[in-house]
Amino acid sequence: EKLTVLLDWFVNPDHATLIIAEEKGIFKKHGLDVEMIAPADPNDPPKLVAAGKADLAISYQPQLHLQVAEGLPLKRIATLIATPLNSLVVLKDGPIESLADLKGKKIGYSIGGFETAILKAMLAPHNISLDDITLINVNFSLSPSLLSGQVDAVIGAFRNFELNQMDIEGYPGRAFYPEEEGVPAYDELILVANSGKLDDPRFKSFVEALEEATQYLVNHPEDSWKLFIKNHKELDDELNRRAFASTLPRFALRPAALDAARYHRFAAFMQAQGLIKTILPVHDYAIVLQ
Amino acid sequence: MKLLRILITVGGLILIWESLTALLDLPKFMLPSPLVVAEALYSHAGLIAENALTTLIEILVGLFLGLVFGMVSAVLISAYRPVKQWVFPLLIASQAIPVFAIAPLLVLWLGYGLAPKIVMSLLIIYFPVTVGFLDGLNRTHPAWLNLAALLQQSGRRRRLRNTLNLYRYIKIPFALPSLASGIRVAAAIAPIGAIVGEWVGASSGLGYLMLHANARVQTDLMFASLLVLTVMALLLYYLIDHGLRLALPWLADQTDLHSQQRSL
Amino acid sequence: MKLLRILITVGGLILIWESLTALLDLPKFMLPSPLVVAEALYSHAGLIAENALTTLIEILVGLFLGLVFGMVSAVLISAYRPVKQWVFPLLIASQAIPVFAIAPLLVLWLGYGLAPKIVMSLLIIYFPVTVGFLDGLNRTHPAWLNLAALLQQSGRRRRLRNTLNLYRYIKIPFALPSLASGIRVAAAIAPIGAIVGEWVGASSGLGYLMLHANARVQTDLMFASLLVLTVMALLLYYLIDHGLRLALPWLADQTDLHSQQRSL
Amino acid sequence: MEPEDSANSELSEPIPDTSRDQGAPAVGLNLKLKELVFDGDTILTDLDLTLSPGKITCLLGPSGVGKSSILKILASFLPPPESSFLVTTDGDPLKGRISYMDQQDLLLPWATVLDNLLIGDRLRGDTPDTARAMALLDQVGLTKWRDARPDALSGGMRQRVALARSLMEEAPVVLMDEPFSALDAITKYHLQALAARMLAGRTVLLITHDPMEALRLGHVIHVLSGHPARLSLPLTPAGAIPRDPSDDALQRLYSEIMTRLAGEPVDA
Amino acid sequence: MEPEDSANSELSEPIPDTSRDQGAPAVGLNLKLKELVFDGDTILTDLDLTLSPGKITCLLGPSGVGKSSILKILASFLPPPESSFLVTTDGDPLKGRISYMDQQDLLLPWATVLDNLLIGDRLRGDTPDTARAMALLDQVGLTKWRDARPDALSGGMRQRVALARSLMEEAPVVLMDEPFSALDAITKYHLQALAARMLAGRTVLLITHDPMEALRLGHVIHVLSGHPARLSLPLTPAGAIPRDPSDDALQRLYSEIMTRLAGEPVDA
Ligand SMILES: Nc1ncnc2c1ncn2[C@@H]1O[C@H](COP(=O)(O)OP(=O)(O)OP(=O)(O)O)[C@@H](O)[C@H]1O
Ligand SMILES: Nc1ncnc2c1ncn2[C@@H]1O[C@H](COP(=O)(O)OP(=O)(O)OP(=O)(O)O)[C@@H](O)[C@H]1O
Ligand SMILES: [Mg+2]
Ligand SMILES: [Mg+2]
Repeated sequence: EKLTVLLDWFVNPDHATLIIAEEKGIFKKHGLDVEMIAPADPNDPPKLVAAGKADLAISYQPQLHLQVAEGLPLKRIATLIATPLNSLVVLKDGPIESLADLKGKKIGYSIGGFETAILKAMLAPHNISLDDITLINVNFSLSPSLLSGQVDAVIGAFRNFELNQMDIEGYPGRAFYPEEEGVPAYDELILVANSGKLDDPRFKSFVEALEEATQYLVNHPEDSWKLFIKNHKELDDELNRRAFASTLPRFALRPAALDAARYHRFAAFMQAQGLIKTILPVHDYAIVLQ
Repeated sequence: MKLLRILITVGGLILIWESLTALLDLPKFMLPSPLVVAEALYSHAGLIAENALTTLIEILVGLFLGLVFGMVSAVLISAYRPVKQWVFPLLIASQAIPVFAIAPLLVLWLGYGLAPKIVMSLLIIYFPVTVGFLDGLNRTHPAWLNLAALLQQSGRRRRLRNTLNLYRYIKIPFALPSLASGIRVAAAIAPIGAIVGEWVGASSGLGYLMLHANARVQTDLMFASLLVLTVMALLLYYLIDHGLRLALPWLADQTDLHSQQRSL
Repeated sequence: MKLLRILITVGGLILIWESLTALLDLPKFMLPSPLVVAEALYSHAGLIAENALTTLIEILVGLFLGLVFGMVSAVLISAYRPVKQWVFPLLIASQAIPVFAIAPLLVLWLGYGLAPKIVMSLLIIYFPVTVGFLDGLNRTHPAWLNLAALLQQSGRRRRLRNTLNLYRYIKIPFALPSLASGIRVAAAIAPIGAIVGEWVGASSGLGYLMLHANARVQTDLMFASLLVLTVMALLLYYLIDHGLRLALPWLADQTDLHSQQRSL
Repeated sequence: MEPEDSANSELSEPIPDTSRDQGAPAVGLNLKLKELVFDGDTILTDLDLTLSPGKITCLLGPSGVGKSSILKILASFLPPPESSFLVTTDGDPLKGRISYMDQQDLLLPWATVLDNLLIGDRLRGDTPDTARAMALLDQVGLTKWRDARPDALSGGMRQRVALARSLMEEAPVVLMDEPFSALDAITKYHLQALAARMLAGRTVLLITHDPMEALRLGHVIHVLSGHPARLSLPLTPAGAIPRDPSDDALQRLYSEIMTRLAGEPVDA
Repeated sequence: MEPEDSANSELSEPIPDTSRDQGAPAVGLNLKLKELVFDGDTILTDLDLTLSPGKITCLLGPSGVGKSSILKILASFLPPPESSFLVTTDGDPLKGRISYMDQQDLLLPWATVLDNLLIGDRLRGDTPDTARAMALLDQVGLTKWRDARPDALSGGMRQRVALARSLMEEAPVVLMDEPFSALDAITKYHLQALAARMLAGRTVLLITHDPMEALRLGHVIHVLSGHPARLSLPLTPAGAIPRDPSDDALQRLYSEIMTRLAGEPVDA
């Protein structure tokens, strides 16, 4: 039986471990037949899992807090990328040198539901409130909107991806990292499953396969790159090569492991920002598969 | 009477919707019950109203421009053979390129204000209006055209003036019913342009609000916005439909007579 | 001849496009030059073809279903007053709710795969077909309806059979030109449905490809996909237009005669 | 002989008559209208029109006097005005027993001439009686045009098709609105004879502007004139129809009709 | 007096004549058609039709013989067949000097009766001559209907509007296709007189099916008959028009016309 895994977005170096597990036959070794589907909207996959239309989905930790607060039956079962990737990016040669310069500026974002919270936290120390800036949903045209000068900064840009992209286009960017600007650290990419189906034995095998793939990736970055582009020729370009390298240090080496305190801390942050009403016990939405 | 009927329809729908959510025990994120939506509508009234205004303006301006451009294009295309031969394929192509496939680019070119949404409504509305009107203009029966040409020949030879008069007094009146048909379609699809525009880049509007609600799994707010959008679109449609009926009395007459006769 | 004209148009456009990018020195992410696009088209040919196939199937199935449902609805709405009174507002509402505002929900209900995209094309295509045809059906001149009613009265009284025959032999033939107009609009906007569907939830198709290319700032790939989509849509439109002309010879005749006469 | 001319030839073989109600007694009718008002303008008052069973009643009158309106009320194309009565001699409703030919030809523009004749059968779901249609086409001289669309016909040819279509129907009551108005004298003469033969035994109301036509075909002739219009006493020329119009007795009636048309109505 | 009847009254005040080319010499014309073919079927051969300047030429012929087609060729509504010649007596082209009345009325359905009359002026961008239009409406007895839409008119009333519209134009050449066919005898009589008066000095081709009409109005009468059709030698009744149809000399010509119509064409 096929295990359907919804990616968070199109295939990119963030998914390297999954691709390698597939190409290297690690999934097969664990008795898994995995089908990976890239969605068009990153907000869909968890909902589809909650609705029972897919087995696993890649999502973001902040989203998970929002979703369980809204009653979606989801649980995190593994971590893909254990640090935030999200960052606030401006043009390196532009007028913004510090976050304090953002007052009265336009900030583009791709709606994920929690950008305002992160921005609020990042800007508060500089005495800037959300009313002092203009937020513009630019959907997924993050770097183009910045490059074309339609916005002064973007939030939601991935430091491993958008930064490289801008550099290649000849407009290098400057990133401000949320975890350095007052936002608690969190897991950028996690795997969620429907909380009613946690006894599916394939999930555990899947997480094990993931760990194996991560080890291979860390040990053999060159070969991993070749495996990565083997069946995704369209990814074989400068951008992905550089993004691949930038992403390498960020993969969770122990995908199954859960730092409950970290989750709790972030939930508290979300509550303080008014995004969720109550702080649920961590084990209601994140577990380590036994 | 008509209002009553609409109210009953709406009531029935809500009932079906309610019982659907109740019977299937659907979770809120799949389909919130009408009550929950009503609640969201009430508690977020200000927010929704504010965003609805943005969208309304986008729709109205887009509709207006779409109608004007559509009608002018149809007349030009029908009046000048070269225009038709060279421009018409472009027109189709402009449709074939789904506006919102280039929407992200439009936003890059035009910024994140009203402009790209209006351009998108315009692009979407433009086509049905043009095709409808053009069809009507081309269908004018030749006998009338012949007669008109004859009548004009005895005047001084002023090509442009004659063409204008031909359109004003013969072709356009003949094509009005087809134009009306096109305008009806346009009115119904006008909201699409605005919403797509908001989707690819905006800082307010119902589409923007829906995206937010969707991302935060606030399905109730999303449905509330959707409801407001639908009501807005329905009102727009019926207003325009009504206006068209008033503007084309000789067609209305026909239908009235007809229904009178059938009722025998 | 016609082909030549189209080629010239296309050639001209490409030239303008090229000089635009060259003159304004636009960066690739704002507008790639045609050459770059051609290159992308060539190097990603396989990928594009694969995704184009998905989209084509979605469009064709959506168009087919949209036409069938649209035509059936129009006939039902025009034939049964109650249907019109109760259902028509719903129909407008279904349009007013921009399909892709509910697209995320459609994906939730129907999952990934062809189904939601086809539903979306269908929703988009359905309306112009229905409105066009309905308009035509309602515009049948009462004199003919009266005559038909009289002719039928002398037969045995079989209501359904009579209604069917009335539609088959009188109302539908009269409404065909309007239906054709609706079908033309539908053919032109059919790709929108498929693309929107792909945009909201898909794992293949040209819309999906474009979205991803856009996000990756592979503007060249995006334009290449767009080009393929446009060509596909144009072909579809012209095929359908041609088919309609063949199917309605008495209208074609009129136009021919007309142009003959005008050429005097 | 050219097809165009066959209408001009005396008929040898009659139209096969496949009438369902052959031999059924003809139905007469009486229409009483207190007044007919359009847009606040009274067109007719106190009309009392009787169609005798099996007879041809001709109705003449100035343009716009209300003749076609009466026909349309009989055919229920117009709602009967208030306090109007329509009774048939056999008491059954008129509905379903009428054949009608409009003042406009009402040909279906997309259908061929033959299909236009067969539309009645088709609409009723009966087997199209192609044989009868072809025979009628022959009678009206349009055999050659069976596959032409109405667009390609001259005005008179269209009228002949419409005439043939109304003759396709075998209804006991036939309403005809100026059926020969677009025809030349010779064709008209022959088609009048055809109509007289085919309408024998049926109850017919025939509107015409040609007094000679009324005298040739009418068992009863009414003139409607004045404003509001009133119906004249019936004129009943003697002799079997079709009559010879050069008859002297008819000449006298002709003047009589003209006098009445000119506006001195003789009250009914 | 009721408005309906005003067409029936002898005219006292003439239509104000604002003709631009008043006094300009009338233009005659000659049309030669080798043959006229529709869909491979030869309708006419060797037609040689002359319209004498300032005269009314009447054309009769069986239904479908090609009368309207000739008219349409003159009006350039139909492309002139190959090897056809059209010459005018003054050598200038005919274009722009024609007024035309179709066999169908071709009224604009959305326009009022008055607007239908003014359409020529409007199309040319001239000031609409409302006074003339109202005077003409009075002549055809439709003053009361000036604001009615064609829908609300009877067949004969529509034809009168179309007639009035063609009389609105002051073109030196007038082409009329059965202009009185839907009118009763009395109205027709009066409108023929109106037409005779208003068309005096203009070159007219009038198609009709009524030999009496041709005898009343025609300076020259042609009959077109046969298949393919050929034009008869012209008949030229004596006396000023409109003639009195009860004249005995006309009765003889009447039989002559009927004979030719019946299909024994006298070659031109
Ligand atoms: N568009 C057309 N296509 C084919 N045939 C045509 C067309 N128009 C006219 N005809 C044919 O040409 C012939 C002459 O037509 P026309 O209208 O000139 O007749 P007419 O003499 O005016 O007859 P009527 O007295 O009935 O009006 C007819 O046989 C008709 O079928
Ligand atoms: N739909 C309508 N609305 C308003 N008035 C109408 C309508 N139909 C007919 N009339 C009026 O009714 C009167 C009678 O019309 P009708 O068609 O019965 O005349 P008719 O006697 O048949 O004339 P004709 O000999 O010209 O055909 C006319 O004055 C006409 O204007
Ligand atoms: Mg009448
Ligand atoms: Mg004719």
